[in-house]
Amino acid sequence: MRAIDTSLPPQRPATKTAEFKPSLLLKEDHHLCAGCGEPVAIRLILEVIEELELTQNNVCILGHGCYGSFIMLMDVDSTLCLHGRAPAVATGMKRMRPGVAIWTLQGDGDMTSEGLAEIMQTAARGEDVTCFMLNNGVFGDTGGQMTASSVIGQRTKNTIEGRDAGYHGNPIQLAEILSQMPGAGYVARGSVHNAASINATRKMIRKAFQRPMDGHGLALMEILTMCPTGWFVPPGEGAEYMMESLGKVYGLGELKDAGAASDDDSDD
Amino acid sequence: MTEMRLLDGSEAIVEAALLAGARFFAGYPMAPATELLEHMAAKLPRVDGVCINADSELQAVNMALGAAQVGARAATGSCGQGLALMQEAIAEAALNETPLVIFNIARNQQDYFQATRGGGWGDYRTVTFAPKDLHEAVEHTHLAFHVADKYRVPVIFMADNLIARTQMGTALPVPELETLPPKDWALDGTMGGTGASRWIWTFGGGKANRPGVGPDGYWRQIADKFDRIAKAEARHEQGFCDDAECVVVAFGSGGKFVEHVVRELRAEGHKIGFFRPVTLWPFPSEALEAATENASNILVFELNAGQMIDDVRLAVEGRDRIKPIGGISFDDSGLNIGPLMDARVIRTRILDQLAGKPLTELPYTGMGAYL
Amino acid sequence: MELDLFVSGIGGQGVQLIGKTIALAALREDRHVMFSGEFGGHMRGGSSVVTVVIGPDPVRALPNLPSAGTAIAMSHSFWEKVGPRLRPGSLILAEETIADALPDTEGHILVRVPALALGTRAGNRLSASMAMMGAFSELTGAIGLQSLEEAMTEQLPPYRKQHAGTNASAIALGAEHIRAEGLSGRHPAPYLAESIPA
Amino acid sequence: MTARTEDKAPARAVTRGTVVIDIDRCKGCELCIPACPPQVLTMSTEGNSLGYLYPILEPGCTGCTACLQVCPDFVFEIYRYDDPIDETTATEETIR
Repeated sequence: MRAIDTSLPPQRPATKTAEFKPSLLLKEDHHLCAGCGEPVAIRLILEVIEELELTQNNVCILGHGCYGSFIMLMDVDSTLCLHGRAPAVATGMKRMRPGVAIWTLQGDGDMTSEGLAEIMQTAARGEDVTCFMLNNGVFGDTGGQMTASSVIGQRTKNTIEGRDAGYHGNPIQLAEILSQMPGAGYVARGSVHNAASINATRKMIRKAFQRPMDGHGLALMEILTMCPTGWFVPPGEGAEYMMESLGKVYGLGELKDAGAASDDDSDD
Repeated sequence: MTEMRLLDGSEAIVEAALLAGARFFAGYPMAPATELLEHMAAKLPRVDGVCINADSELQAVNMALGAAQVGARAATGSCGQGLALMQEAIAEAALNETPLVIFNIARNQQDYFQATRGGGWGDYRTVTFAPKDLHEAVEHTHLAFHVADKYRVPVIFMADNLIARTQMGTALPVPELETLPPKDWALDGTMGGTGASRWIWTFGGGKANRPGVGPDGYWRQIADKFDRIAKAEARHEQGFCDDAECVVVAFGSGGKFVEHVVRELRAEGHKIGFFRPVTLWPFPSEALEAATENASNILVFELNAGQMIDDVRLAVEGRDRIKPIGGISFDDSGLNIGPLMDARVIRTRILDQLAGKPLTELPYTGMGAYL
Repeated sequence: MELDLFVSGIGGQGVQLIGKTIALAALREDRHVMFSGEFGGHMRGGSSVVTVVIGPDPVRALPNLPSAGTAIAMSHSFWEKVGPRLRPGSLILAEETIADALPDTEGHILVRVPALALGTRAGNRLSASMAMMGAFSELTGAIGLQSLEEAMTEQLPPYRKQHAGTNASAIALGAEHIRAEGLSGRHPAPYLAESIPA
Repeated sequence: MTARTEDKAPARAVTRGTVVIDIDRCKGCELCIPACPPQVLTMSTEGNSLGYLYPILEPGCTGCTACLQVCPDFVFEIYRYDDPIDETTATEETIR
């Protein structure tokens, strides 16, 4: 088979249809592991911000996790707050800047372990903010320990024989819980394990920004992301492993859309 | 004369905060700070501000942090126990340069260490104002927001239940303060995609196209800033110290009581003076050193087991001159200042010390003594 | 000089109301004031003590007064919290029938006021507190009757506005009682004495 | 070529697009390999400057961006040719 030289742009007449990185990313390089799903999710979020023309009208609040290093890479006004507190910080920001899209970027450890009260009560208040949870079922930043969202049987560094319901307790299905709350206007769960799912997730991210801006309350956008390092699997097997473990517990799709009736955002 | 209103300390502080431009407050009820929250809840909406009844002190302080980071004058508040829960965020505000005012309507005077030493991580300090009464509380409220913005630091305002609940006629004067530069650092959301987006982050990493100085350099800058504040912002009040053989040091309400007693004793011919740190951090060390130069007795009155006395010891030479005349003193509820905050008791204790006698023990005032 | 006043009695007698109303009335006359309630017995039936300080200049008194020179006793219950703190020669206004057994009043000026009876005459036994304030005002001149009535009205919550008339009558009856006894202005507030040339 | 590519369907007859790959930033996670609908990406047998294997493009790219979508390291840039290349008649000179 003939290998094509891909080191330089093509010589023949051609149109560039996609850049290496979204324009709101200052730099391609990052230190996240091979096969990590988080940069993919962040790419989607940044692309949607541009599509929705929120580039100069948004503030990001990052929690603590591997994704936190993206504060240096994302060309948006941003702060990195204390572990778990992002929805509280977002509340203060949104109340003082109601016209600005305020969004949090958190992991499952940040949101469901350390900061469960913050996300629940911010949803209860119906704050018009967007909260992203990058869910990989482990504390990736510290090397792969159990979080509140680790699934039963999942092997982590501190559930080495697998998470046991009787001993370690059961995972928290936060999106399902929030979807029952009147203050949460949009709740959805996407994934970045393949291109189709990525496209579906992109559409959900659009709504996750639009609904709070339209006053429908808090949007929780959970995104399943691969963490092959934290799962102790080869990078190339991360996607498959994820859908066999987390994917079986955390079903994909929209769980709630209070703004569906007023939706002029036809599938584009 | 501007018309005076009869306000308790809590309401006066809230009115002063609104006049100072505060537009955000988040709090969680805890006596004796609860009334502050109630007044904020009632009054902030009238000036297009927001008061959020947060579900925990952790959330309250982080909400205020967020509001401050987008440029609003923001505050939170509680009593000392509530502030204990807020310590992580107060340290965060110090290290990521967020101006924030934290009102502490303390249950007593046991928050001195917490305020001046802090309970959070890192090389930081918190400017702490300790007003002696309602009038000074009004002034300090303005100063707290001003100093917070001027240096981009958290500022603790530490009053107590006596100040919060005593009502006084006040015209709510607004002190004249220097004009501060606009908050061009605030995260207003407008700089995305410009290549000059803003960041607030305790690690000083900056953005990829404009790298920050990194943690080491950044935390040195922060420490330098606190050095500058220490030199510039120490405040104190003193009286009769020039020829005083005995100087009594006290803060907050205690300072007011001591001043009262010292004036009485002066009138009776005792060579006695008083010294009150108005800011607990920066502690007015140099001023105290000068004020006590000729004193053979330095008496420290504080309602705790001995906290500020450490700063007195650091400030002056000759430790054997320094003696505590305060102590732990609560009322039966455990929420309020106890019987030691009484001019007659303070007077007795000072005279006992001057006569070389041991401290007079307070009578038993255990549960039920007052009911 | 400042006027410092203790009001003491049983929770529910209007002790807090007396203190607050006198403070507000003084404020209406551009005096500087301080008012504080003593905590621990705020429920009905418990002890109730307030302190009021009025002066021509910003108040320097401490929030819990070590001593005072004036007192209003609405009851002899709980008097032990106040009596020992009065300076020699203090003025004490005592309700005639329920503060009739105050101990250790020697060395003080004791003025008995039939506040309960006057309140009843005005139309409401509960407005005894109002009658007492009227008497205090007439006896000391510390505050004017009109300011007192305005301060009383200012304080009434909407659901108690119907009591304004009765309260005003009680204030007037209290003052009238002092006049009838020939005691008007007999014990002037300290700051008034200062303004009178010696 | 790796064993994996041996099993693949033969290259498509038409190449509609191409990619630029920043191979020295690739961490070799292989997510792009199964993501590619025409299955024209395979992993190299030799490492890049960091020692990671990286994707190699064969004829038949449609310019669909799936590789770019799944790539966590932003190493792909996508082009679509104005005129598709007929691989049955393509010569070395006409390829890029």
